[in-house]
Amino acid sequence: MKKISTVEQAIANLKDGMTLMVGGFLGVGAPELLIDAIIEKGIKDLTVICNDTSFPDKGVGRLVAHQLVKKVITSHIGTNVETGKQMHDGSLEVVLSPQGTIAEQIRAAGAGLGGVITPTGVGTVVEEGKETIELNGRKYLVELPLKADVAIIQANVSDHKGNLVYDLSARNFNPLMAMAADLVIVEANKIVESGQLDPNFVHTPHIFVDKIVEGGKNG
Amino acid sequence: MKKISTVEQAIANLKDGMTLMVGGFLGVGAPELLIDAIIEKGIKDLTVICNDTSFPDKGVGRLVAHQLVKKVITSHIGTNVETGKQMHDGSLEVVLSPQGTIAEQIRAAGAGLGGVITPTGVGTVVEEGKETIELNGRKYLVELPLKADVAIIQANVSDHKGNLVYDLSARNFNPLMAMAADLVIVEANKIVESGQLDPNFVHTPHIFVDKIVEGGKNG
Amino acid sequence: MDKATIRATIANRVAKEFKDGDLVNLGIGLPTEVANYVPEDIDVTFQSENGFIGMGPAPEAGQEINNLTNAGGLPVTIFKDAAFFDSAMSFAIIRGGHLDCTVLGALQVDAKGNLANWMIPGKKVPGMGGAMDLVTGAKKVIVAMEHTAKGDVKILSECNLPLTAVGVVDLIVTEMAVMKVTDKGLKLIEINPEFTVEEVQAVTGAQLIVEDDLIDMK
Amino acid sequence: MDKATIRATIANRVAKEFKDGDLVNLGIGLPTEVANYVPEDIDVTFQSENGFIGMGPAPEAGQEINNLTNAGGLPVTIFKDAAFFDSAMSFAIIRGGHLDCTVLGALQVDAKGNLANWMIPGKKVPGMGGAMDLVTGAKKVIVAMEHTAKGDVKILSECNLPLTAVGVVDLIVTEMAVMKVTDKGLKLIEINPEFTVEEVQAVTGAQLIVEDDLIDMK
Repeated sequence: MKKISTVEQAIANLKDGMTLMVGGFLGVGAPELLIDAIIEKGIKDLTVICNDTSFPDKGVGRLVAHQLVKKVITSHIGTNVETGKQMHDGSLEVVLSPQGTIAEQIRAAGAGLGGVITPTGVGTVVEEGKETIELNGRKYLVELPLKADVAIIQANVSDHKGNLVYDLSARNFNPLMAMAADLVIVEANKIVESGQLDPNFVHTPHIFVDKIVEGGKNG
Repeated sequence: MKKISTVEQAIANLKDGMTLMVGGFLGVGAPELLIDAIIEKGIKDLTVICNDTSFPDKGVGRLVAHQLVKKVITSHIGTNVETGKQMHDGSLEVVLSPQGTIAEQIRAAGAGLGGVITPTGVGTVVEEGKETIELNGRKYLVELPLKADVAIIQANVSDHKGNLVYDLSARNFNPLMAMAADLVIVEANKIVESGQLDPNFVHTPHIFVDKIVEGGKNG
Repeated sequence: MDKATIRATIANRVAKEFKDGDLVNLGIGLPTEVANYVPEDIDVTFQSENGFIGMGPAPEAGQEINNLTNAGGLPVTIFKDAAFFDSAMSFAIIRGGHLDCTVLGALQVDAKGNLANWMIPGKKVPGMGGAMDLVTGAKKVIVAMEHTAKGDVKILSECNLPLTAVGVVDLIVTEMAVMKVTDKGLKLIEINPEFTVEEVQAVTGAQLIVEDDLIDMK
Repeated sequence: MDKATIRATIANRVAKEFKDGDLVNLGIGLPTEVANYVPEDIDVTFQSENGFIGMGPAPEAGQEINNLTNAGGLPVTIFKDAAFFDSAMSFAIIRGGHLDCTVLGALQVDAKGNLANWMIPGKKVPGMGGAMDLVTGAKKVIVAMEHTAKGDVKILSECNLPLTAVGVVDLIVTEMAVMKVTDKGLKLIEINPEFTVEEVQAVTGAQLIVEDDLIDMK
């Protein structure tokens, strides 16, 4: 079970049309080397799940700017002019969803839950087309789990087995996405021998991680 | 906002009939000093939420053995002969629920979710009397959040503000219960100055913690 | 009033709502400035929805840390008792009722406590980010904004832009007044002595109920 | 067969189901012994549902650590690449499909893959602990148990004790045989050469479908 690989090997099984989760919050904690590689290889028609579409020159925003994304599920697109442009010309489908709901939807997929019961979005356009449920006299939306074929995430340190530690606010969606994709690829600033991380302070247990590449742009 | 207090001050507002969450897994990670104090004060008719009822002489099991519990919501009672005895003589109501479901129910209360949508328990007695929901062709139970008046939990280290770090398998339900009670009392093996814990490796952020007492029996 | 005075007036007034021990989330823009006015004798913790509590002010130039930004992507500092977590925990805090107060801007707010602050159809669709979660989950929701948008009325009897949430706003603080959302409608509880009640009402699209003991803005 | 041989036979056979890289949860009792038979050329990680992966064998006497026990409360060790987490994460792993295999004992198991292993009404009610979660969430569910309970049949056409879960069991391993749950019923795929098919069938309450190329138990 050797997980450490080159960037090329790590993304070898990515294909056009796949659903891809990309870690990062306005680009902080985004796997830039893996994004470089996807752009270079021109993997397209992607459905992307991410917190926000960042900036045209940073993080997941670069996939949008390179027109590799056909649909994005996200909470915020205001910082990426490309997202808005492609949404208006019809080349990019944008599904906007509350940030906390996306976090719980990803976690739900990772945790084997059938959905998320949340009051967020009730009485707004977010409610449209969704199942609702009333519990203890309060109305809730039933939001379905969000799962991906592949998650590309960024960590500060990975050991050889794939135990991960994140750095400060670069953690954000990365640990959640690690739980919710069939193939999880980590870009780590630093790779250390097994046993170098304190088991009491691992943020993501290695069993979620499939491939590890050594990064460099972040942190 | 001084949170550090004596055991007596910490439990001063506990009253007969309250709902109490108690951390620990077969007694590992249980707040023994706080349990001592509750027994000493004779606070009774408690509804207790816990993973298991431990042993008659350990952790939450001691509250049962002292006949202070009128109802318990838990996943396992097999190691505490007192629980079984009181269940059979009718003095203790026992609600058995799957361990993972209890974990998610507590988390749901802490995270503001209206319930948990889970396949665990479908087709078993756990389903009885519960709402079900069908999503994507699969049947799920809707389990309601579990909230408490008070949570008593155990940590290895707390700083003066209440940031917590747990030790090894003593973590278990403690971080979840910290999120789901109106009053959260922590028994920490060690209390350190603010700034002594690495912000990147805090298990429970201080905002969940109301009272801190210095422990000793555990760890 | 010039822009700077307007912003200072609003931020200063909002900060008076906090109590010792509060956990507060400040939206980007004007709400961020509220942090500068917290009374020194109370301990308020600021949350940043990208994943931490204990947020401090912007760093001095050259002291920025790449992986330490606020939810607007700007460099910040942390206090020594800070704690970092992932987005699920961040929104568990927000949605679980652990946030004592959230302060946000608005495109529109109305007498029923409805809020619209995330899109203008056909014009501007930035997305809701964490706003829907914040206003649904926080114990107290304060809208902090200029009373009008270049003269256009923003405080209405009913919002006509897509809502962020229904009936969630508790308090509206502008440079002219402080208004409380009540069952009966918007109650004017404090007024900036530079304005009269009539002047405030004239730029407000909802009927204001004037508090009997209306006082000057704190 | 004596008890020790029975347990060794079952544990040894179950261990052959694991693949390199698997994450496995072993129930208390007999299933725990499976860890001793994992082939040396594959890397299997054991999860303990009280909150960690990377569980190792019991420590030597005097080397016990108070806060390091398995889900049965017994002292264990960890390997160097272990990781600890809370109960929500532990069951996210179990329920989210991340567990390749779970091995449990049974009071009863039937031809439809139903399992009963958590209570005997009016007699013994220990509770389900994590069992319902484990069998509902794991990719592969193996029941490892003695073929009968002091002669009483445990493998049935339909369980009559309260169920742990419906239709979840994949494989049943006893000291006599290995049986696979299929759409058509229980298929006998391997047999301990010390027994005949007739002998196995005689102590099995469900009709066994005998695999064409029935082989000796591995």
